Formats: sequence, C-alpha cells, structure tokens
Amino acid sequence: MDSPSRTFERLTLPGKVIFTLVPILIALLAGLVMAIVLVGPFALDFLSANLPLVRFVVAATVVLLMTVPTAFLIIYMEMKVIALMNLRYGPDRVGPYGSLLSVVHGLKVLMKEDFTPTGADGIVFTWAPVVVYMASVMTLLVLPFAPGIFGVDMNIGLLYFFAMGGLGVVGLLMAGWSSFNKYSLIGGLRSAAQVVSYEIPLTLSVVGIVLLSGTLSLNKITLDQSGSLFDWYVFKQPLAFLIFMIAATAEANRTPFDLTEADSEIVAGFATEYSGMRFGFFFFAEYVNVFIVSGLAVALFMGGWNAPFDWPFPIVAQPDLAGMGVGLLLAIGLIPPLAILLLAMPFYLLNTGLRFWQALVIGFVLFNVVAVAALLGFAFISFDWVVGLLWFLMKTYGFVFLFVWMRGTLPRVRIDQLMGFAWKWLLPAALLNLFVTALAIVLVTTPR
Amino acid sequence: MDRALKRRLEARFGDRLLGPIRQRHDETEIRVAPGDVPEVMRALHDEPEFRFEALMDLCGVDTGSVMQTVYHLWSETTPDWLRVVADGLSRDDPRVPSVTFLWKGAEWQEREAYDMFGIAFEGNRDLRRIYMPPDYTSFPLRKDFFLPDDAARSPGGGVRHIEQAHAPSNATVDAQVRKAPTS
Amino acid sequence: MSADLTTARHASSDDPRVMLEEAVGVFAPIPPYPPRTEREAEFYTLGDGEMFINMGPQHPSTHGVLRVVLKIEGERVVDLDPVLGYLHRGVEKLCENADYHHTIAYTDPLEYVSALFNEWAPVMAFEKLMDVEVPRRAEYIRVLSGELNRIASHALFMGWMALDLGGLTPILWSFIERDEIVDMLASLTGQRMLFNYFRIGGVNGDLNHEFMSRLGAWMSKATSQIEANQALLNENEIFVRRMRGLGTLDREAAFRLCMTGPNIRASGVPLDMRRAHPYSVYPDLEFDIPTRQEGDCLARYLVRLDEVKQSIRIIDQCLHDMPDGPIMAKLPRLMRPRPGRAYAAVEGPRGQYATYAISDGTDQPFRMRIHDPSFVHLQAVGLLTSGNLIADTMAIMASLDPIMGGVDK
Amino acid sequence: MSLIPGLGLARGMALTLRRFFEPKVTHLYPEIPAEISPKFRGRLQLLYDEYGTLKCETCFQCAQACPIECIDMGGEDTKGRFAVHWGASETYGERREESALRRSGRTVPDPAYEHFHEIDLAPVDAILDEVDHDPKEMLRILEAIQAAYGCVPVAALKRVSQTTGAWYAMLYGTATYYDHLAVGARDDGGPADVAFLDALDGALTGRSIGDGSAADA
Repeated sequence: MDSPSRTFERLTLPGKVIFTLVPILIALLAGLVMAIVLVGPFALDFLSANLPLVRFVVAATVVLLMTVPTAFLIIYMEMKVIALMNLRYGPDRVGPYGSLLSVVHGLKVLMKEDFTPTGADGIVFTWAPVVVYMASVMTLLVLPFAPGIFGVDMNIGLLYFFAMGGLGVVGLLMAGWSSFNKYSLIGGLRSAAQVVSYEIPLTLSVVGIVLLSGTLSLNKITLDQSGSLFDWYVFKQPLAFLIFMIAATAEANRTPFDLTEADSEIVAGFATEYSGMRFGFFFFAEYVNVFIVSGLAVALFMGGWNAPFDWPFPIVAQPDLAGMGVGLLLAIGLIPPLAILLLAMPFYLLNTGLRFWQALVIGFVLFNVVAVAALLGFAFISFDWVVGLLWFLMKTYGFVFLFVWMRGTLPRVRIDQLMGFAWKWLLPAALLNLFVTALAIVLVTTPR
Repeated sequence: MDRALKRRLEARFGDRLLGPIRQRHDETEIRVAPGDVPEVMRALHDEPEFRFEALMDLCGVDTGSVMQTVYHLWSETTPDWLRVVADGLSRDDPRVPSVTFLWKGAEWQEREAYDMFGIAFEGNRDLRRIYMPPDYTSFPLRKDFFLPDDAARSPGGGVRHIEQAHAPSNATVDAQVRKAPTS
Repeated sequence: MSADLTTARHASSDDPRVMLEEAVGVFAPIPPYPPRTEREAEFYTLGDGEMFINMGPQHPSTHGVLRVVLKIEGERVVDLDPVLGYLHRGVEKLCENADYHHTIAYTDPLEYVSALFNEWAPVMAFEKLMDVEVPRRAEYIRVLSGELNRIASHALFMGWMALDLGGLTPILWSFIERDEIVDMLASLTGQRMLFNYFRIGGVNGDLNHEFMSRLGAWMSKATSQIEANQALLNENEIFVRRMRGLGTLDREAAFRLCMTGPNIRASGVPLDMRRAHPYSVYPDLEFDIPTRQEGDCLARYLVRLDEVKQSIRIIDQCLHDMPDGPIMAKLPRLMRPRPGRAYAAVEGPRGQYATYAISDGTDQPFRMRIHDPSFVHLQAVGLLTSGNLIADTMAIMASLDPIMGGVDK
Repeated sequence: MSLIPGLGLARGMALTLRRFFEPKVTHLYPEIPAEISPKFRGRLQLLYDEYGTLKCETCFQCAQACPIECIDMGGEDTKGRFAVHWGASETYGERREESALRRSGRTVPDPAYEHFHEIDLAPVDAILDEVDHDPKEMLRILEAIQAAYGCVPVAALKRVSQTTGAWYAMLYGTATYYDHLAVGARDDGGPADVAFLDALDGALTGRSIGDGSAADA
C-alpha cells in the first residue's frame, strides 16, 4: 500500500492543484455560509442604516483602485504622444503598440531598492509620497463622472477640491525638506511658492461659475450645464476658462510650469533622492493630478457628462424581461449554443484544414465579442450613466492630450516670470472676470 | 606678410625687442623680455596704429632650456597674426606679468599655462590649477615630465596609474628624466 | 533637512552642524584645503543667507562633465566657480609624442560635435610648417565638408538650447537634421562622428557618388526643413522672453573676454576668421557674416541660425565651383619640417579653433598648442550669470555653446 | 514674437500637431538593419575562411597604419582564436609599452642597441635625401651605406628605419640576407657580448638613454 504522500506525488500537476484547492475552497465556502447565516441580518441592518457610509467606502475603494490604471494610461499616452510629435515611434515593443510599457515601468519601480539617503529625516521622507498621493486621490472623490456616478455629492465640493489640491504642496515640501539635498529643497520651495500663488487665480476664476450656478457642488454645477452646447460655462466664462487652464497647468506642475522638477536646472526637484515605489507614488500622483485637473475643467467648463448635442435618433429599448416568463429561460438556454454554431459554421465549411472543435472555439470567441458589444450597446442606449461616463472620459482625455501636447511643445518659464505672471496678470484678470460676472448677474436678475 | 607692420613695430619697440622681428607666412613674431609684457601689450592694444584688440591665444612653451609665454594677437589694421613671445623665463622659477588687466579672458589660459608649465602670472587673481587635481605636484607639459606609464623609459616599472602623483625633483626620478627630443 | 547645509566649513570647525555634515559624509563643495588664491578665498566664503550648490559633473544640463559650484542666495546666483578637468586627456602631451600624421587622430575627438575643425587647424599649421601647397580640389572638399559639419553642430546647438530651457521636442528634430548630415559625412569620410578625414596636404578621399546623392537630396529640402523647425522656438513667447536681454555682452566686454565666433558676432563685431584671416578658398566664395547688435542670449542664438543659411550658400557655391584635380599634395612619407613655428586658425561653429605648432626638425611636433573656443567662452559664464537666477545659468551656458571635450582637452 | 500675445505659442502647438501625423524617422533597428556606406570604417574583424582557418597572416600592416596604436595583434578571443585588440582611442591612446610601440612600427628608444657605436649620421641622411626617404629603394640605400661606412652600422639601420618608416626587422633581414652587406661591424675592438651585457644592465637599472641637446624653439 502506498502512503498518502506517495499517492499525492504520483498525481499530475492539475491533479495536485485540484487536490489542494478543493478542500480549501470547501472550507472557505462553508465558513462564508456560516458567516452569512450568523451575522448576515445584523450586517444588512447596519449597512442599510448607514448607506452614505457604505457609499463612501465603496467609492473610496473604487477611486483608489482607479488611480493605477488611469496613471498607467496617461503615462503611456504621454510617452507615445510626445514620441509621435518628436517624429519617433515611442514605445512599441511591450504589448500591442507598446501599450504595456507603463505597466512594466510600474513593476520596475516596485522592484527597485527603496532607500533612504544618509542624513535624511526618515519619517518625513517616508510619509511625503503618501501625503502627495492621498491628496490627489482624495480630490477624485467629488468629481462627478456621470449622472449618479460620483463619490460624494458634497455641497462644498469645489472648496473641498481646492483644499485637497492644496494639501499636495505639504507633501512636496516634506519631500523637499527631508531629502537632505539642496536640489530637493529648492524644488520643494519652488513648488510651495508656485502652488500657493496659482491657487488664488485658480480659485477666483471659478467663483464666476459659482455665482452663475449658485452652488459649490460639482454635481449641481454639471447639472446646471445640461441642455444645449451653449449652456456650457466655457461659452459664458471664456476668460475664466483661460485663467483656469493656465493656473491648473501650474497646479498640476506641468510644462511650461514644471519648475518643481525642472530637470535641466534642479535635476528632479523634490524627487531627486527618491527611488523605488516612493518615487512611484510621486510619479503616479503627478499623472493622477493631470487627470483630475482635466476632469475638473470638464466638470466646470465643458459640461461634465453632458453630451454636446442630442442624439438625433432617440432609441429607447426597454424590454420587459419579467413579461417573457419561460421564454426568457429558453432564450438564455438556446441562443448561445445556436449563435456559437452559427458563427463557427463559416469557418468550418470554408477552411477544410480546421477541425470542428477549433471552429467551435473561434465561434465561441466571436460570440463573446458580439455579446459584449451588444450588451454595451444596450447599456449605452438604456442607461444614462454609461453615455455620461463615455462623454466625460472623452472630454477628460481630450484635456489630458492637451496637457501632453503642451509638454511636447513648450519650453519652461523662469521662476520670476512665473510668479510675476500669476500676480500681475492672472490675478487682476480673474478679479476682472469676477466683477464683470457679478455685474452681469445683477443687471440681468434685477427686476426693472 | 605685412612689411609695414614690421616697420611700425621696429619704430615703436625698437629697443625693447630681443632679436630681430621674424616674419613667415602670415605671421609676424616679436620677442620681448618678460618684464616688458604689460607695456608692450598695452601699447599694442591701445595705440591706433596697432589696435590689436583681440587676444586669440595664450600659451606657454618649454624649450628645454628656457620657458616662454606666447601671445597671438589679432587686429583689423593688418592681415597678419602678431605673435608676441615673452622669452627667457627661467625654468626654475618662471614668472611673467599677467595680461588680465587687458583681457579678462586670458585668465583661464594663464591658469592653464600655470597648470601645465608652472609659469606664475603675476597679477592674475585666480592662478590655481585648472585641469589637474589640486594636490598634483608636477607640470605635465614640461619637457622633463615623462609619462608615468611609459614602460619604454621605466624598465621593470610596468604600467603605473597616470594619476599617481610624482615629483620630478625626486632623486629616483631624475635618472629617467626625458630630455627634449632632438634630431 | 536634518543638517543645515548653508553652513560654510571655514566658519568654525567645532560647529556641531559642520561636524554632522562631515560625519554623514555628504559631499560639500568647499575644498578641504586652504584657499590657494585671493579669488578662491573670496568665493568660498559665504555671506549672509548664501549657500553653495554643486552642479555636476553628473548634471543633466552641463553639456558633459563640467562641474559648477554655484553660490546662491535663494534662487539668485551670487557667483559661480566652474571646475574643469574631468575630461582632461592631455592631448597636447600626447601629440608631442606622436608624429605629425598621428596627431590628427588625437585632436579629432577633442570636440566631438565639430571634429572636422579640430583636424583642420593642426593640418593647416603643419602645412605652413612644411610649406605645402594644398590642391584646390582638396581645399574645396575641406570647405564643403567643414560647412556641413558646421550646420550639424549648429543644429545640435538649437536643440540643446531648447532642452536646457525645458523644451523636449527641438533636440530630437535637431538630431534628425544632424543625422542626415552625419550619414552624408560618413559616406564621405568613413565615420559618423570622429572623421579623421583631413590629411596634411589634402584630404583622405575624394567625393563619391553616395555622398553626392545624399547631399543633393538634403540640399533640396534643407532650407525649408530648417525654417520649419525654427518656427517652434523663434516665435515662442516663453522662449523669447527668457532669452531676450539675458547675459548681455557689449563689444568691449566681448573683446576683453577673448570671445570669438558667433558669440562675439552677436555683440556686433564682424570677426570671422574666414574673412578676417582668409584661409583655404574662402576668399573666392561669396557669403555674408551675420552679426547682431544686442549681445544677449537671443542674439547669440539667432546669429547661429543665420550662419546656417550662409553655410548652405557656401556649400552651393562649392558644388558649382569645385575644380578637378588631385586631392593630395605630393609629400614625403615621413614628415620632418624644418625648425620653425606656425599658427593657424580656422573659424569653427563655436569660434576660433587654432593650433600653434613648433617644429624642431624631428618627425614629432616639439610643442603643439591647441586653442579651443569653448574653453575661452566658458569663463564668461561666471561674469554673465552673477545676479541672475539658477535657470538663467543654464540658458547662458547653453547660449555660449561650450563642448566639454574641447574645454578639457 | 508676434503682436498678438500667445500667437507664437499657438503656432508652435500647430507645428507639433502637424508633426504628430507626419511619417516617423526612427530606424527600426533590429528589424531593418542600418545601411552602411561602403566607405565606412568600423570595427576591425579578422576573417576566417570556410574551413575555419584564420586568413590573417599577421603582417602587422594594420597595426603599423593605426595612428593611435589601438590595434594590438597579440590578442585572443574567448574561443582561443587570434583576434584584434581594439578599443577607443581614449583608452588606448596611452599605450606606450615598448612592445606595442615596436609592433606599431614606431620608433622605440631601445637600450639593447646602445652598445653599438654612435656614428656620424650625416652620410646616411644624405643618402636618404637622395632617394627621397623611399623604403622601396631599400637595397640601394643599404649598398650606399655599406659603401660609405665600410659596413652597415646598426645605428644607420635604426636611422633608416626611423626616417623611411620601414620596419626595422625588415631592414635587418634585408641587410643580413645579402653577403656583400656586413651588418653591425664595430670600428674599434672589444667583444660585443660584454658591451651588450653592459647595456642590458644599464637598461635594467633605468639609466638615461637620450642624447639630449635642447631644441631650437
């Protein structure tokens, strides 16, 4: 007789996996069932009593998870777009058209040594990237992506947004101060001066919108712009839009205002001494900042998730699923096999070299593609938020492209020009815009 | 060759020149004593018949017996280069007045000549080594300097690191001092 | 920051902050020996609120391995002290130990951006020593390839200028421009960068079909391509505002600083060796010497752009006037010029490249002085920068266009 | 700068956007190898024939021609085959070991020849000037030297080698091959081996060799 260990060793690899996993899965499932039975009712009661909290936790998790692919996408976009403008090909080896290169970058950053330089203030040095990253992630919470798709509809959303955006400077200052490096120090101080200066025209430029819409909630401001294309605030507040874009570029530390990490002057600014995933956090935060600044511009000026024009052919598909009864079951059971067969047939008949099961696999893949497309189309037609999200992302990435495009074109400004521009030009212009807007509102709304 | 320039130079500096003015191709060469360099240079720079405004090159030369500093000047008044050679600096303690009072740009060239030949330019505010490390002791372009890794000259010595400091006045080194190449 | 980095070490040796700085082993720019000169003592003494910052030798925008110690007060540069020698190879000494032909291979990599001019000056000096008459065809080929190299060098200058000001794109467009020229020269000379093409008494090889076809294809589009690229910077408000009025040098100061080349021409002095001391076949060619009166960084940039157009004119004339004939003078195999001295200067893309050669009658030069314009121009950075901002240091340094290979020799 | 502020920036942005759609110029290197001009002087490689035999005959002509002595034929590659040592001129610029110098055909001050008498080289120079330092006239030069001195002194051979650029070994071989040329006969007596040992001793203790009179400069 073989001992149990010998028996296990004689199994194939899939056998071993199944043999190991099945008991574990059964145990976990049993535990889950037990947990649901025991604490389920209380948990449900608790959750239903605190729905806003649940919403917040879910939103925070989603937002935190969302930042990573967003940053990856924007990093790839930046590499590729600037490369194409430079008449290069850019990334083209990893993945289709090099699209996985930023993922590889992320992995590389994870694997690199994460060291603290001699003489640095360890605690501040370690927490600085976290502060920067959290500041940019927390701003995402109030961004209205689509009707009903937002973290929290705060009535002081805009204020919260700017407050959290300003918090990032603290992290940059911490990084600059704790790195024990003069380049980092200069970078940190530059970022403090720059962000604090540009915060003022940035905030003042949107006060006109607040006056027009009468609310600070980003969701309500977006709703206020629904209707036609000309309800967008960019047409009512063009000067404010210009000021906002310039100031937002400075807020996000992007070219031509990327003085905090001016590589030709102060090596990498506050990030000079950082390596590994700490640097990765700075890196991610920068690109998430680009995304949220673009998102804010869209929400405030470009109508948020509102479509620029009405869909000319209104299709309303509201299939009465419950009314179909047994037919639904039949449809679910019959349509997939029939469709797979139908899609597989041409390949099997036309290509004699193909076995039947191979044709079936092709058919299955094709069916999945078709089904997903159909589902998306159905969602697009029947749910508002899918359309809204699509429009929002399209506009936002349009702005991201604009930022990348500017980076590919413009040289950097000097620090005195930067500050002079903020205080001598942008601030008076923002005040003028605010004054004119207020005057117009008073003139229009005052009963004659 | 600009004969008129030669006449002008002879008329102006006749007694100060060491030896005759030589001319070859588009070059005119005068030799002066090191002490006369400031006056001669100022005259060449300021006086309207010369107006040698641009100092094109400044270098040191070790002839094996004496040191020289060589200045190449350019002027709009003549198509020739004017070469002023401050001749006869002693090899043990070469000293020559600096021309930085006329050309600020000569500062680094004088530093280079100091670094390579040990010529002290009196009046240069910043006369320190420019290429070699500060703790370097010898002057590489002198003719008694030998390449430390020159195995042909140092039997059994092998290849030494080129940055190794060594003093040419050292007794063991003296035996291998390289003389000026001759025909 | 844990330790106060703004403390000078000379201040007091028992200062705990200084001791900490030494204990953690952080590199301090203050030299560990007593000051050697008046100027060094003055520079390495900190005033109130000033600090040193050490830039290079591994800094992204010091054009090689230059180290600059900046004394700054906030963002303002009070003074700076360039430290050279990180790329010093002792080429002059090596040339004294090589025979006349071999020196060309040593002077070639001095300034790797415009290697042909580094060959041209010594070759001309040796020809003077030997009293060699260079065939006219060889002179035309030299001028042709030299002007091509000048355009390649200026193209790179434009890109670097923009890169030091933070623009990412122009450097890559410049490299496209340069690549075409460099490929062309590779088919003429056999190498892309360190050509080793000029010989005493002529050139290494005659024009060939591949070179001519590449040159023809490039000439047909060169002007339009260069002008298209310029639109990115010349009209850019950010670029122009940063460059205008920065680092201004007037005529007298330019002469005092021994400037040559485009840097002095930007101050209104039409000093160009090709006209001031005509050599080769330049007297027969028609071209203008572009000058500007302003003397600031923008003028230095624009003068170089204008020079590119003049170079294209010269190339055009060279192609039309190129005579037939030999490309090498008849020379003995081993050169032993009679004792004498020769000074030869050529106008390179950065200024005057000159060689002062002394022959003692042997087959090796007795003394070979190599004059490099970058070396002379780099010392102007300190004068032009003090009082400006850190970012201006880069702009001024880039506008003077030093190449560290030439500076350090 | 244009009159309208921001127009220059907009033109620049338009230019980059146009370049965004233009065809790219990057060489896709591993897929499409670079076009190398027939004149290109690249890395040196020794050729092997189809039987795997080295074609190089070790004639050292390449090493002699190399101006900075970056070619050293003494190398072997990782498979134990002969190879060319090559390197950047900067690294190999300082190669001045005697062997490297001699291989490259350069003049090497050699203590081993010191025991041969210093002779008046003026006749040699006259002969060389007559034939324009042409190494192809080797036999004529050597015969003339034989006629002038009554023998072919080694110092004269060295002189011929230095000035014509001919390899010393070739000269020595030529001179010793012909019976009518007497190489290295000494004027005054004394056993050559003793003098040789003296010279070797001098070389090993690092005695100075040069005949330094100052240059006229």
